[in-house]
Amino acid sequence: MALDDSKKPREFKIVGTRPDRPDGIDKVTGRARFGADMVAPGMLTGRILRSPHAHARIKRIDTSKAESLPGVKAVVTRVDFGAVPDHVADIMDNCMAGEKALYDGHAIAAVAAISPAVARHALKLIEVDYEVLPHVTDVDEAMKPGAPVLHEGRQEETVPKGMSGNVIARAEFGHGDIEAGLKQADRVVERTYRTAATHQGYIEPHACLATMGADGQGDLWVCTQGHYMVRNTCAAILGLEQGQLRVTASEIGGGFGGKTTVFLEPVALMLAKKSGRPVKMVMSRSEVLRATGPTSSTSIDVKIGMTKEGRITAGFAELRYQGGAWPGSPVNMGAMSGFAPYDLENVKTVGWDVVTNRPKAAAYRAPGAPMAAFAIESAIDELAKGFGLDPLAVRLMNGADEGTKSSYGPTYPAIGLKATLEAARKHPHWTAPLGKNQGRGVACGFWFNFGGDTCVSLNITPDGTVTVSEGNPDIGGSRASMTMMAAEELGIPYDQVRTIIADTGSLGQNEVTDGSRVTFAVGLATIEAARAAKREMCRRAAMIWDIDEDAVEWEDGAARPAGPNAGKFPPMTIKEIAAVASNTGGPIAGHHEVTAEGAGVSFATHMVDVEVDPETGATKILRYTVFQDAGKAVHPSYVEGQFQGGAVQGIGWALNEEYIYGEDGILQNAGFLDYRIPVASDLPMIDTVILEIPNPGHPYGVRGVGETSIVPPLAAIANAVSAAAGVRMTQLPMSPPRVLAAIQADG
Amino acid sequence: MVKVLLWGSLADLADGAREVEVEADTLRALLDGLARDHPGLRPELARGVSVSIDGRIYNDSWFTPIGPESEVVLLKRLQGG
Amino acid sequence: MSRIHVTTKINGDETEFLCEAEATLLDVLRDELGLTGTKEGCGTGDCGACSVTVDGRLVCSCLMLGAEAEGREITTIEGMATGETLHPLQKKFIEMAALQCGICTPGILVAAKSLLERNPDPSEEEVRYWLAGNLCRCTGYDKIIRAVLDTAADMRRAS
Amino acid sequence: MRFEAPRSVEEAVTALAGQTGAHVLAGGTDLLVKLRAEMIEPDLIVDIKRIAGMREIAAEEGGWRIGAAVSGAEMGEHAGLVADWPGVVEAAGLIGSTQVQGRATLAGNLCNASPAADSVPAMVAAGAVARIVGPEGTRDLAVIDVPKGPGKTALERGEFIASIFLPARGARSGDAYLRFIPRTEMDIAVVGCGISLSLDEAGRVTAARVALGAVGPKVILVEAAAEAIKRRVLDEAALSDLAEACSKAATPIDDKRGTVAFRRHVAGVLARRAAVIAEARAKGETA
Repeated sequence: MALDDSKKPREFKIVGTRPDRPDGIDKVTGRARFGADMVAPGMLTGRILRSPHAHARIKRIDTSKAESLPGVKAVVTRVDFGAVPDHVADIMDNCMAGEKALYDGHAIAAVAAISPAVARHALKLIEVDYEVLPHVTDVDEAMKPGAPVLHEGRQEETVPKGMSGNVIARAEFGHGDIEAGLKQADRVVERTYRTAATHQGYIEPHACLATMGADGQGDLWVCTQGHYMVRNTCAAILGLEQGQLRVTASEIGGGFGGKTTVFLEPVALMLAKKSGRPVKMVMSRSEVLRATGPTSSTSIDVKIGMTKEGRITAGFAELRYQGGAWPGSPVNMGAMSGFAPYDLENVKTVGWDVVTNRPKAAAYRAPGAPMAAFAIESAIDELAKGFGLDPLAVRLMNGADEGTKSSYGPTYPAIGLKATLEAARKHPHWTAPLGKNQGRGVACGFWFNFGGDTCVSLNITPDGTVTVSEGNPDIGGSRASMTMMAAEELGIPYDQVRTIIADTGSLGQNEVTDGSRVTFAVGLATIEAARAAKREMCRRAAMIWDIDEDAVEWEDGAARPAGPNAGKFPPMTIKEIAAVASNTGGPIAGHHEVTAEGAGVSFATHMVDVEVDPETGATKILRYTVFQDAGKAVHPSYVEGQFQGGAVQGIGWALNEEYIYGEDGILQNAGFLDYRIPVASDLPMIDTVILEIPNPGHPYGVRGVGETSIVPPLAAIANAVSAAAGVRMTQLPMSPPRVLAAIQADG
Repeated sequence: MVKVLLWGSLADLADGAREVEVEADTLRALLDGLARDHPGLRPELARGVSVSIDGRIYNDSWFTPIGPESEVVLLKRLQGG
Repeated sequence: MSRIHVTTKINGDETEFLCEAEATLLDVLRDELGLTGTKEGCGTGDCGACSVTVDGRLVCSCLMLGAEAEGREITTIEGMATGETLHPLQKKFIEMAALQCGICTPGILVAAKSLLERNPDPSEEEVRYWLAGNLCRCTGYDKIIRAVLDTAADMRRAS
Repeated sequence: MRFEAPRSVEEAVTALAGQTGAHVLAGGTDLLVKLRAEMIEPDLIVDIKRIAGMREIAAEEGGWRIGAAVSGAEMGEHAGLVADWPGVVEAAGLIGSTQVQGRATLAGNLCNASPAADSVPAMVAAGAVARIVGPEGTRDLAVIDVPKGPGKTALERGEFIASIFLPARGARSGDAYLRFIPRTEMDIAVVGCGISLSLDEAGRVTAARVALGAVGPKVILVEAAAEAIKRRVLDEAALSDLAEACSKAATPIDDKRGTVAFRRHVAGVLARRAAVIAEARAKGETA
């Protein structure tokens, strides 16, 4: 059968519409089961004892009193885990401290008991002798020679000799000659920018329910962005065979990158193993903020030269990111992405990965990119305004296009940056009048987008309806998108397909729900699985008609003779083929397993109006518009939702969110009261404009959309606030005391 | 031979060359060839890299074909949220 | 440590339970009664995921003891639909994509219903301030606010 | 831990006096947070909401007596109270979310003794009086004298606040409360300012009380600020003097919510803005 999609623009019947999501009723009625909603017979409560120190040597842990407390069924410390393979050693260390506690909130021991009250009591009976060590939480301080060093022997060969042991790695990117470029500039802006660490702020705390038998078989129910990752990591840490550990993903109450690793899970499994009982663990909000993975705080130097016409002659940035207590901050992605929207002859970035006494940074939506964009887009804005140039025109003049050699190396295929800029320039928002104390800002943003290991299994039921099994937790409506793509490909109605998230026992390896990969990669696999099923159905029809397989084609949910020469047969619908499947060779299914490559990069331009109260420094967001390339918007409502959600997380990052550490290295705002994510009354509606420049790497042209939307807001808002306040803001968050101080210092 | 563009600081580990040539027709052959011809790159290769081939980014697929005219760029391993 | 016997009405049903003195209403709903539609996002009254009504008044169930429920009437998300008929807000939230992950959705629906019972014609600003105690990290609130305003308009037309 | 829900003041007092580690539960919006954080580990919790009168707002001598368990939401729905003391009602209405409003009380906000309590500066500006019951009987104490410092009150063992009294509102009088927070909702005040004032027929201030919150260990009644505007119409000069007096009276600290300089400055800004609202209300204009 000839199924090869021709390259002609495709007309869609279902893709691009806005059907109700399949998990909608479960989620509006409270039936949907999230991480903490599961129970098991005989279940115990697990709790973790956490370090009250930012940096301390653990000299002794005495758990005997806790163990003898009635109702306590297991106590676990690092000793129980023994040695673990190298590739999970840091993860292990983060889940349960070894020789040292490396940050406030670091797990030290855990108990499982018959009730929360007994578990709480047991934690108080665990005695820990700490030798408190000097600590460091600031990235620039941590880089200084003489700063307290967290780890010995972790520095990579990329770091020049003589630097603090906290400096783990250095990497340099770019091309051209910066000094020569700067000489051509009419003006050079050189500034240092700083951003605070922020947390993904998902509303659902981490939770899991573990069972582990003496036979080496385990089951885990968990809220995660990737249950296959949880399986593989836990199996490695506990010395299990991956096939013996079945992990089921619960509904997930937000992740944004923060649920792409493990925290509780290995501990819960170990408690379950030792106690012989199911163990449920649920983090409190304070534990989430203290001891999961926020993003890096950063310190970034930028030097950009521009001609008076607006041409950028050279762009340089040196980025310092602290990634918490272990190596692996997202600095390289910041360094590679910051100048990515521009076509530059001379560009160079240097990234430094630094460790500090803070929780290990986890991914957060376009990890590393928003901070770099904040610094670079702020400097470009300052140059453009200094010359009295239109900031959109300057970006268009320097904007990357198909054929541009990107700042991180590759030459771009078809990309949508300029389309977002043109759309922004034509939008009524751009020319709307502004009032007193108001300012408008724009900024661009880029994200790579990923693919990765993906499996989809698609089954045709005897009544001719369809089930799709995929292995990626649905974090924002992806079951709807998969259902749509399967229905589109099969030519059947949306409500004839149901998509589920299968457990780790049901499919092969699936990469985590991250990197904006799911609609792209799982969508691709779903389409291919549907195509496999179509081929099989065409084959069955060919058997029934007794004609050649190649003479059958699939159209509108039915097999048909491919042309007048194939024979005259009425079409056989999917239902008719399914009804006789047992007579024609058995059940019909399609599946596809792939390492999806070819995710298309994505660009956005954001535009925001703010008003700054000159007497208090308070900023109000008045109007916000997102312009982003989606490749092809499968379910436009959920594409808009990604744009809006990313923009608002960026607003929080820009204005109020920050990890505040005291002199003692203790986190001072481990709660939603003082870790201030935006509330409904802080915001206007977030307008969206979806551009569709198809990704050649996907059959329907889909690009990931989830992450790019958080890249431009920090800079767009900083540019708007700077315009409104009349003073350039270079440090985030732009909290009222900071803005007021800047206004007053400016006189 | 395929031309491979290295990121800035990687070049220092390949005797200063920003662009190196490797005999390869697949991603696997490319990575093997780089490790063989440029021992200085081995630690970074061991930590994991992504490779852009004609503007598309690949992480793992060994047998991705590479043509003699392909644009090949070595990237720091990418990670998403 | 003797447990307290409480008689109450939950979603219209006479309900009895035993609870520890320090158990919150949220603990009781989720752990004793299996009503896990009410969520815990913070345990400190800052996120609104645990919103329920008590004698018609919107509260955070994490900020109320289970023992205080004696003789009260409590409504949770599980009491919002009638049989298979969804409340107009529930229908509209699905239709307008006013949820992404869905963890905040029960609390927001309970809170929004409470608003529309008091004020059938709220302004956008009134909706935003009424829901300020219901954190949502996915949506940026846009589609939530629109869904509430749209439902209010539908319900006014229908009445 | 035990839980009791007495039906009378006497029972409540007996229970509270007879047990160390006893805590009063009214709205519970602070108590339950502390319980969960294990900041307190009470032996007994006494829920006062089932005591007669605790959930009532009653007219008394031209003013209003507000039961200790009346929630912010109930205050906001009471037309008479809102007409007389809009500033106090708004201040109570700023405590937490709609959900918290369904439970949080004036008496609880006062007894929590947080320097940043929103309703306290408004009550102090209003000249509110707390009625305290206890083993020794009943006593009245000006609201400003209830908090002694962060987390500390003038209540003796076995005592609790049964009601708050807001005096009669005179003619041509108005009050207002404003606070500064980084977001629009859900935050603790960085600075708060309550003002109550009366005007003569010419619009000159005849009486004023100005109180600041979150700029000292407890609420500050700023006599100098009141003096600065007395006998004056609230023109630019008077408002500047008011603002300056407030900034000068503030004795804030640097912490995670704000700096000394910011709090001092904003104390003046809020005083000026609150005065304008209170003045409009005194003149019968809507604000």
